[in-house]
Amino acid sequence: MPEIVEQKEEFFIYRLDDFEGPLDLLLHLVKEAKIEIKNIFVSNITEQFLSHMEQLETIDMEKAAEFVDVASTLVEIKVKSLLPKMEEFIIEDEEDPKERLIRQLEEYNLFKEAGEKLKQQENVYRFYKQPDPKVSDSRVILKSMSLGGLLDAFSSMMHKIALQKQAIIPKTIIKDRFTVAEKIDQIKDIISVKKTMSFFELFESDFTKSEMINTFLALLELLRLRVITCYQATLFGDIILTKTGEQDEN
Amino acid sequence: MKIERLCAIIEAILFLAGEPVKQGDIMSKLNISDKQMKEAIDLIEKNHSGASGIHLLKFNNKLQFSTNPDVADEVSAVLNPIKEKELSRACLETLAIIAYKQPITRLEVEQIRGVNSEYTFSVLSQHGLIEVVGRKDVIGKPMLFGTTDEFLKRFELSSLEDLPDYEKLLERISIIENPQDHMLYKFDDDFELPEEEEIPDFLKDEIENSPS
Amino acid sequence: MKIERLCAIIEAILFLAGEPVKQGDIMSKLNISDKQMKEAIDLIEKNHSGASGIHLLKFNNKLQFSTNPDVADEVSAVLNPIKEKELSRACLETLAIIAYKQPITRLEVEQIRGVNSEYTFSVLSQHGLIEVVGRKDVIGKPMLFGTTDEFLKRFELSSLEDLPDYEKLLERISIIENPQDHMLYKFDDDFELPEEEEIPDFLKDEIENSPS
Repeated sequence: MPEIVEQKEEFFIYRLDDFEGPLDLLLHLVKEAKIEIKNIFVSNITEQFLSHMEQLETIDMEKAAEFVDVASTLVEIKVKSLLPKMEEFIIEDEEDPKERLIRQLEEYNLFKEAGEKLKQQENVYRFYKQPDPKVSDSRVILKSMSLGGLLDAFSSMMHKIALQKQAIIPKTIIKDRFTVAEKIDQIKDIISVKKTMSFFELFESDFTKSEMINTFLALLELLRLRVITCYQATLFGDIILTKTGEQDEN
Repeated sequence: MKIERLCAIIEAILFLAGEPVKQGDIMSKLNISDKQMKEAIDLIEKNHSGASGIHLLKFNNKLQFSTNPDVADEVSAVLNPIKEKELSRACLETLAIIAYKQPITRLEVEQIRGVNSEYTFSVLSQHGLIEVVGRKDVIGKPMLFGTTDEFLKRFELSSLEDLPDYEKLLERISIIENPQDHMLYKFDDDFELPEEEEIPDFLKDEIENSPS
Repeated sequence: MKIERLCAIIEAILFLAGEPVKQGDIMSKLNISDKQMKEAIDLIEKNHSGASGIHLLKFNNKLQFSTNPDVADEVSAVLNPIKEKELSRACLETLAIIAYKQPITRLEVEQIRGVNSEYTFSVLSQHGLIEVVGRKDVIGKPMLFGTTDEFLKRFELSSLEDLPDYEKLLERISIIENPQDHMLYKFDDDFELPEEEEIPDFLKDEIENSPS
């Protein structure tokens, strides 16, 4: 209930901002006076409404505008009732403001009552459980599968494996029998005994390409170190290797 | 399927879901007939109402479990759940207008209430009691509002038809809003509009013979 | 407090919490004696066990409601949306090996496929296509896997013998696994295994007449 601010003669004064708009106030006045809504214009309710408007300064602009709107309608109705009736001014199509206000008030009253009935049904004492975390998880279901698909996968896998097995069959990588260092030692050993020898003698028939390369690299190394000297008589002919120093003795 | 098993399944579903579950979903996914479903719901309701700690709510063809409101204080003492405050008069008024007249724009509500309703709309939206249900096909395409399942639950309604004096109120509103349509009649409170199909006998011939 | 009311309160609390609630918390916050609590729990357990959809779990002085595991499939059918997925090629491969070579350990499958197959095994298990059928009597007792009835159903087979060219495929696998035993073949890079159905004409009689 709105707070009673002040008691004045035959009616109470209520603070405007206790009301949800002008219709609320008007309806309240009607109920206080225990009259029918349609009788508001033959009662002193409209005067009471207008007298409340004196408090307008204290409420915000938006609310004030709503109150002034209804107040102006009330004043308009009052003025019309005081003027002598002039039939020619009545425009047929336009609804009588008095009728309109009464209708508006009646409709508002209906919903106000409905709101009160709803209030009796309002229940804020129920609590609801949070959904279980598993609830919205989707179930993964396998699409229909065919045996053909299974066998395709299987045979192509077997093919793949066959190819892999083949790739795995080791390509024999034969370890070099001698490294460059070993060849150097070997040549040095031979030359220290034979003093002079043919380059071709250094190779055996089963020598691999890399062994030949290693032997040649060893030879170059020995030349650089001046352990041996060489002499080639013809192009692409044999190379005669001589231990350094031995030549002069001969 | 045995009715007891169906009850157990539905109980388990509602317990896990927490949220409202459509009856239709349960029926279609489990291949349950309307009759079986109704029977199961009746049985579950019998066990989950009154003094039971868990209550069955039925609204808008959905089912949900909630705690028994009678034990709210004790439950709060132990678990401290979030408690909703009761709605203000202004909110209830606005909510009533939206409930009975949905779908409705904010402007239309404001015309009935004679007051700006932006704040009450935002409160009701925040509480999940109203929601935008479409746009009105007029200039500016204003949003149309309607009530939610949350609204039905909070006001213990199983559907909008359950609103207090639903039919009667809608009829009275229609009379107030369109007096010209009703001028010829003198209304009593329990007057009912005739169905459209009903044409008085003495008029039938005239109507049928008149050029359309 | 009446025992029925206490039961309703505890039911509501367990429902709302969803998770385990300490008995001590309920007793202290509601000022309940050990005896009352025990009595209430016994009563709740009576109503929430066996065929009921919601079961009471008691462990470690805590209470919890959970769903009846007997109805898990139906509950999941309603609450968990279906997402269709195809089996990956890797899964199909693994499945085929298991199907033809069961019972087989994961290591053996991995030796054939040449890749770690932990993930594909877990996927196949999840979908109920393979299962543990025993343990191999070697060091570590590794699990032996085989296909399930679900596998037969999925691939529309009435038994494992229905798998096409069972004997022939087995033979082929052994060829691939032990190439030294079958050095007759020389593989070229573009060698392709013949389709299962293709049997050279001159071999047909031999195969058909050979004892299986």
